[in-house]
Amino acid sequence: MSVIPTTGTAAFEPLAEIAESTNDSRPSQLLTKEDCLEIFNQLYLARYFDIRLIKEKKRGRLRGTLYSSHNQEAILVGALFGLKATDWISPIHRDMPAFFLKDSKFQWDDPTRSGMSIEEVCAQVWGKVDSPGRARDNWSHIGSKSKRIIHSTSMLAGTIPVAAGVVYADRMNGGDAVVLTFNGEGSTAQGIFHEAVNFAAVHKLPVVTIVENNQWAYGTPVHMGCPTPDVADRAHGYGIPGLVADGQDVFDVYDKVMAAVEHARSGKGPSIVECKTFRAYGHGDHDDDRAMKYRPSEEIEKGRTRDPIAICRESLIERGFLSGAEAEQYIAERKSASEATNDDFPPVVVEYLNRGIEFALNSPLPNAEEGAMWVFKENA
Amino acid sequence: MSVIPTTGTAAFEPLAEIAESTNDSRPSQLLTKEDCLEIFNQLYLARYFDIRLIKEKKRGRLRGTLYSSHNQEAILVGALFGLKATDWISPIHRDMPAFFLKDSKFQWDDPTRSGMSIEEVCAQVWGKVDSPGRARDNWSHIGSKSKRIIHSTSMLAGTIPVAAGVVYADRMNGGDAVVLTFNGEGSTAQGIFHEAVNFAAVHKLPVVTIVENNQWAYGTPVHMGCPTPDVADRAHGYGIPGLVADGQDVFDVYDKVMAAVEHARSGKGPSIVECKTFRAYGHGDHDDDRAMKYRPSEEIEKGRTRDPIAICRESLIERGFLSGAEAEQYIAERKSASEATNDDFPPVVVEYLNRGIEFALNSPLPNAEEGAMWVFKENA
Amino acid sequence: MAAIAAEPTLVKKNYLTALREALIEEMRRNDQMICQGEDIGMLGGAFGVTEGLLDEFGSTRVIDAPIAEAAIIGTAVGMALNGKTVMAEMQFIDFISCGFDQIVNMMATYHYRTAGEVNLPVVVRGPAGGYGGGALYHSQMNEAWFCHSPGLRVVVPSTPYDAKGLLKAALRDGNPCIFFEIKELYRKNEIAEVIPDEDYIVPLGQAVIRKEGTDITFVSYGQSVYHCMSAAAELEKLGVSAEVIDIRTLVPLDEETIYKSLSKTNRVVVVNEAPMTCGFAGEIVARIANNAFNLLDAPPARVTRLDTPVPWVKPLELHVLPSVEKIVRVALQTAKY
Amino acid sequence: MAAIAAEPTLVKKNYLTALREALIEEMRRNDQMICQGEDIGMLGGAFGVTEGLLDEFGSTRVIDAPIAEAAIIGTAVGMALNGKTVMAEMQFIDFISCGFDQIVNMMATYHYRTAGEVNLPVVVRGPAGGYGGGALYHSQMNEAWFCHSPGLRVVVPSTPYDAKGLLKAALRDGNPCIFFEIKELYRKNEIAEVIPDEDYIVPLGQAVIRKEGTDITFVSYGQSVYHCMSAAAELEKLGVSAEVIDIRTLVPLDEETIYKSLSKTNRVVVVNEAPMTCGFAGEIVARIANNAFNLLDAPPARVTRLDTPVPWVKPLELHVLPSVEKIVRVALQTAKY
Ligand SMILES: Cc1ncc(C[n+]2csc(CCOP(=O)(O)OP(=O)(O)O)c2C)c(N)n1
Ligand SMILES: Cc1ncc(C[n+]2csc(CCOP(=O)(O)OP(=O)(O)O)c2C)c(N)n1
Ligand SMILES: [Mg+2]
Ligand SMILES: [Mg+2]
Repeated sequence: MSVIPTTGTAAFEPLAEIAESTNDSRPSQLLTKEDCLEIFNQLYLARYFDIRLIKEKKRGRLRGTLYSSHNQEAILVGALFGLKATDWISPIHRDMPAFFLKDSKFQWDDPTRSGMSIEEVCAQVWGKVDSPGRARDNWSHIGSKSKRIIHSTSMLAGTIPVAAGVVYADRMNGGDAVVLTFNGEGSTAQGIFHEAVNFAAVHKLPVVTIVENNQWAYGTPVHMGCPTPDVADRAHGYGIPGLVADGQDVFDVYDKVMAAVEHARSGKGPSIVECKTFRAYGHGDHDDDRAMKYRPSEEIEKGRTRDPIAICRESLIERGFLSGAEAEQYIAERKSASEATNDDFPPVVVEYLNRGIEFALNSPLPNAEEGAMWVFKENA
Repeated sequence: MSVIPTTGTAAFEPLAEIAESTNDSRPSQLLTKEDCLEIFNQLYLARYFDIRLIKEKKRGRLRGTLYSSHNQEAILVGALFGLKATDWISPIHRDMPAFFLKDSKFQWDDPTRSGMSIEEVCAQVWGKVDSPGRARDNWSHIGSKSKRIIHSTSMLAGTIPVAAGVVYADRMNGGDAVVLTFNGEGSTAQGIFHEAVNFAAVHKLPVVTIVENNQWAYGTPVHMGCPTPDVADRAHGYGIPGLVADGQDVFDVYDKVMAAVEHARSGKGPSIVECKTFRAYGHGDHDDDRAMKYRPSEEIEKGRTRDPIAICRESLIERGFLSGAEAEQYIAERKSASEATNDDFPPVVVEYLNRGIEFALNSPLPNAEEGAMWVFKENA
Repeated sequence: MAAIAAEPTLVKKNYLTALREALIEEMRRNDQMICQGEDIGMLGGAFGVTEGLLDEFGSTRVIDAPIAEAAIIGTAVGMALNGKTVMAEMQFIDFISCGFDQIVNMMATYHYRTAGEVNLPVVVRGPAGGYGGGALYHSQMNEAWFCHSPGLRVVVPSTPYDAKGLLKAALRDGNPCIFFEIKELYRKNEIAEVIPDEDYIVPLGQAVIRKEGTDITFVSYGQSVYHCMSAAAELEKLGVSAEVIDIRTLVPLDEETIYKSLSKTNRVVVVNEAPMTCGFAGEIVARIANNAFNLLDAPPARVTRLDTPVPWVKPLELHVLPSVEKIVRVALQTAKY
Repeated sequence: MAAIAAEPTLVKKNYLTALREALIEEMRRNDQMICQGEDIGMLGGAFGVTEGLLDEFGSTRVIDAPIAEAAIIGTAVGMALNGKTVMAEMQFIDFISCGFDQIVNMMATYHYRTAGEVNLPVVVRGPAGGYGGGALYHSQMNEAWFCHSPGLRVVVPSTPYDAKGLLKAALRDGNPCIFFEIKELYRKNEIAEVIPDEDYIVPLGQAVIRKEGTDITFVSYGQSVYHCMSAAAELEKLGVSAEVIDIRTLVPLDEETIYKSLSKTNRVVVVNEAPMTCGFAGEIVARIANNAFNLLDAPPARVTRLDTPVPWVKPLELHVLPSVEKIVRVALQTAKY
């Protein structure tokens, strides 16, 4: 595993203090076996959620576009695992599992846990009234003020200023909340990215911008949208740390994000954590066939070779947290949605999601009249 | 004089090749005596234009806000002096002299020269029909397609993408034009700055962004808008050179801008040249009294001590281009608009501007009906 | 010495002072309120509306923002999402175009998208309007863009009393609001007036009749109200009695007051400064035509800016903007129809 | 073998193909033309409108742009300022809000500001409209913002023939244009039609009558034209003869065709998908009320989206958007008035 932190242009100054931690004091090395197995299960859960949705979509049971998070699960799991319940996040289109992963640690079955329930998330995906936003906006635009998940619009990078405002307010209240805002690498070309990160840097706000660099923005490769070797280099323009994590390695993501979160929480300001990864399918499920045109299949196959579940499994074996037999029990990695079956996943994962889907299927559609409601807050 | 180039974070890589030039091969060292005296006169002209406008405004002969370029003349003169007539510029509110300085070298009196005439510029300032835009938009929003001066809107940094598009088209035609786009340091916080510089960097377009860092954006000091030590550090986010020039030293500006222009013209892409300077008065003439509130007068006095005319004079004496007697002939520096008289300026400068003003005074106002014209190009 | 009962101060206050007082009083009343904008702190704002705020409330609650309108609005949304009330100043309302997406897509829709979980008390305010020689980018009245974006309150006060009362109402309303201040009125002595010392609000959605009349109704807001008043005075001399309605808030709109007036006059001229096409004057005409057709004895007319930008030099500017003369001319046509 | 005279191909083409052909033909005809937008090159565009362009014209003229709408528009302005004709694609027209300032303040006004020295042949086009379950940010019809910004052509074709002819006309017009493509029509087989092989344009500013009628006039554009046609068919059964006008271009607007129809029917319902307040339906109603008052025997009605965003799930979406049923209902009221 690489030393913390690595960046493309290694000489950048503000990184130095974060880089102080040595290999052994890496945050991930301090995780217990229980933590590590939980992380392993969360990877399974994220993967299972995605392939299950792909299946449901193919069966025609879902509307809207599915932006698969397949192969990018380590970013979500690794980034969210160390957060406090008082922290905020702003996931976007490719981050559906983030909604139920935040604050779900060891509490999958505890209805009083602070996170968003799988039932709520599934109700949203199925477009049902029991979704937190009563299914008024689509899939990935779900969110929850009480659960501290910011609702995105479709306009890429548009949640970053909102995230900055949220923690500005929190700091004013004496809080120590950090916000993680998730974005694709392509979205960092937006003007609002600049305005918001600049604002956060001027005010030293605890905003950690996670860049999921999956090499493609729809049909446009990263170098056509970003002129620097690493997307994290954008940080240099704001004098803030720009870290690069191996987005396939959940523990490397965890380490880099925790370093950035610590930096943020201690009042040192924002940072950017680029997680290098690779988009497993087309941009959305509508793009799976066309994607072959701009992305040759060899490239896709190569991109998928480093499966985050496999890499995590190796780490756990190395650390003695998984025996040979345990390790071989469920093998979901490298299987596409059409190949994988429920048997490839731990039952707790399958059951968890089944519960969510069942709830969603039983939840009604909202009434037509709701379309005209809540344009304004009514004042009595 | 400082070595080319200096930047705040000296270690940034792409600067290296520009930094190769030694002290003696600096572009400014290759300027002839004639060139240098022209530059000296241009500084006088820019200064005279400004103080004359202040006087006219005080007398109530002008409408609109005057954003003084006093103390920032070396940036305009130094940046424009080495351009070709085929190059483009986009000046903004504080850059009025740029309009007549572009392409004016040795040709102040030649009506066939390629630049914009002083008559046209004065007609614009006085809001008369002989201005290129027939005085439909205010003072600084003048421009000319044929003279290759981009018309700004008020929306700060908004001309940078336009500038990028102009040279994209030029390159497509096989041209080698470079564009200089002028901006205050405060304006670099705008989202459009990011989108445009990013676009230019991705396409390696010959866009040189001049940042006139006069320490203040209206009533806001630079550190409240920009989180890095130098504004030029923003370049690091795009992997492009970020140079810092002494904005009070016309030859240092010339050197840095010429290095950036050469870089651009040879196909290596965009860069940012920050020129450190100091705003001599309030933000606009309406702000002269209020400015004392946020900017103590000692700070202003200190800021003004390094007058670009005086610094240029010293250089010329040093290089033997001015004898003691010549050097003492006109002393405009360190005099405010109310102190300076025509005698402080070379007669050629005074006459030149007088001609422009006389023309403007004799030019009529546009007819009221013109207000409704040219909303659309009419197609026969 | 005998105690003297406190007399209300009878000092007349201008439009700008009224706005400033509203902000100060709301900041005192609500310690969860934040003000942010370019140069609003140390400078006190380009026009001085926020003068004194930084000193009294400190730099956490009074933020001198970078020149980044989209971030100013987007961060205001985040602050409001996390419990704050935010006033976000645009140095000129023209620059709101730079933060447009955050307003219409992020802010305006937040309550709707969350089925009411989130509501955003954010007032985006700034100086607006023409007649000052401000040219294309310091003269706009672009309220129609926001009236066309569901979820936003849109307010345009024309008097000091209303300016203060409406700004307070907007800050307490709990919905995002675009608040247009008429910069030509900021320091206009003629309209200075005594305003109450006690806390008061002017509720959103209530028009006011500025002048009663029987022959024709003028409907307008902002600067145009004064043009209508002058036109009404001219018309009076010509024997035409005009009623002048100041709608004050565009969203929500008090249609009742308009229809009530129309049921008396049966003729209407709507006046505003924005370009004609898809402007709010057209919206009022359309609503009248839709909902009060049988009250009309003449075509419902409008006097607006021509469909042009606002040019710089005076003769051009006056040519494209509504004038008292134009209003009188159209009113006479309408009255004689 | 005897030579056979070339027969015109009689293959029906859909709306998307028509647009693609227009772009390819204009790119061939004008080597100074550039296309740019997100994913328009290697991918061929999110919907495939630009399929094949990169291969034929190369990456200098077909630019895969970064995700930066303001830069896409601003650089297009610069290219046009320097002699090019530019097509700038918004991946969805909803995202135009992110480049709003560059459109309304930089591009729309350039000709005006320079007293005609500069004109900008830039067509900003993108998929628009609701009824597809696209939710708030993939369903917008925000044409009114641009109709309210003087200096922009605004075009909304509803058929393959018009799509091709209007896009060509817009690219040759020399003025900046916002071109709304109806994504629900892109691949709709029912509206595919044979279009000429020869070069043709549909001039801007000419409405067309889609169906003649005598009792009531429908005025609309885009998807609403089809809703009006269906409503007209329903009404026919009920003995009401409706004329359906498709205005095709909003700016400039062909008012004559509307008034001519009205002089026959004396009743009008205007239909579009945008929010009601300050939408273009209201503008048409206002112009009719202003200019053709004496032709009206009933209130000029409008059927529009409610003043809400476009919600996601079907029952909600249909509730807020115009439907054939609503149009029939309002038409009957108007007819019976
Ligand atoms: C402002 C804006 N422009 C364009 C789009 C259309 N769009 C949706 S996703 C996408 C690609 C995003 O790429 P990236 O940021 O790398 O995220 P990824 O999908 O790869 O996770 C685009 C162009 C959008 N949603 N918002
Ligand atoms: C988009 C936008 N926001 C705000 C303004 C108002 N404004 C005009 S000049 C100015 C300060 C500019 O500061 P800087 O860029 O440093 O240039 P300087 O005036 O110091 O030369 C501001 C805020 C504007 N013109 N455009
Ligand atoms: Mg990506
Ligand atoms: Mg400055």
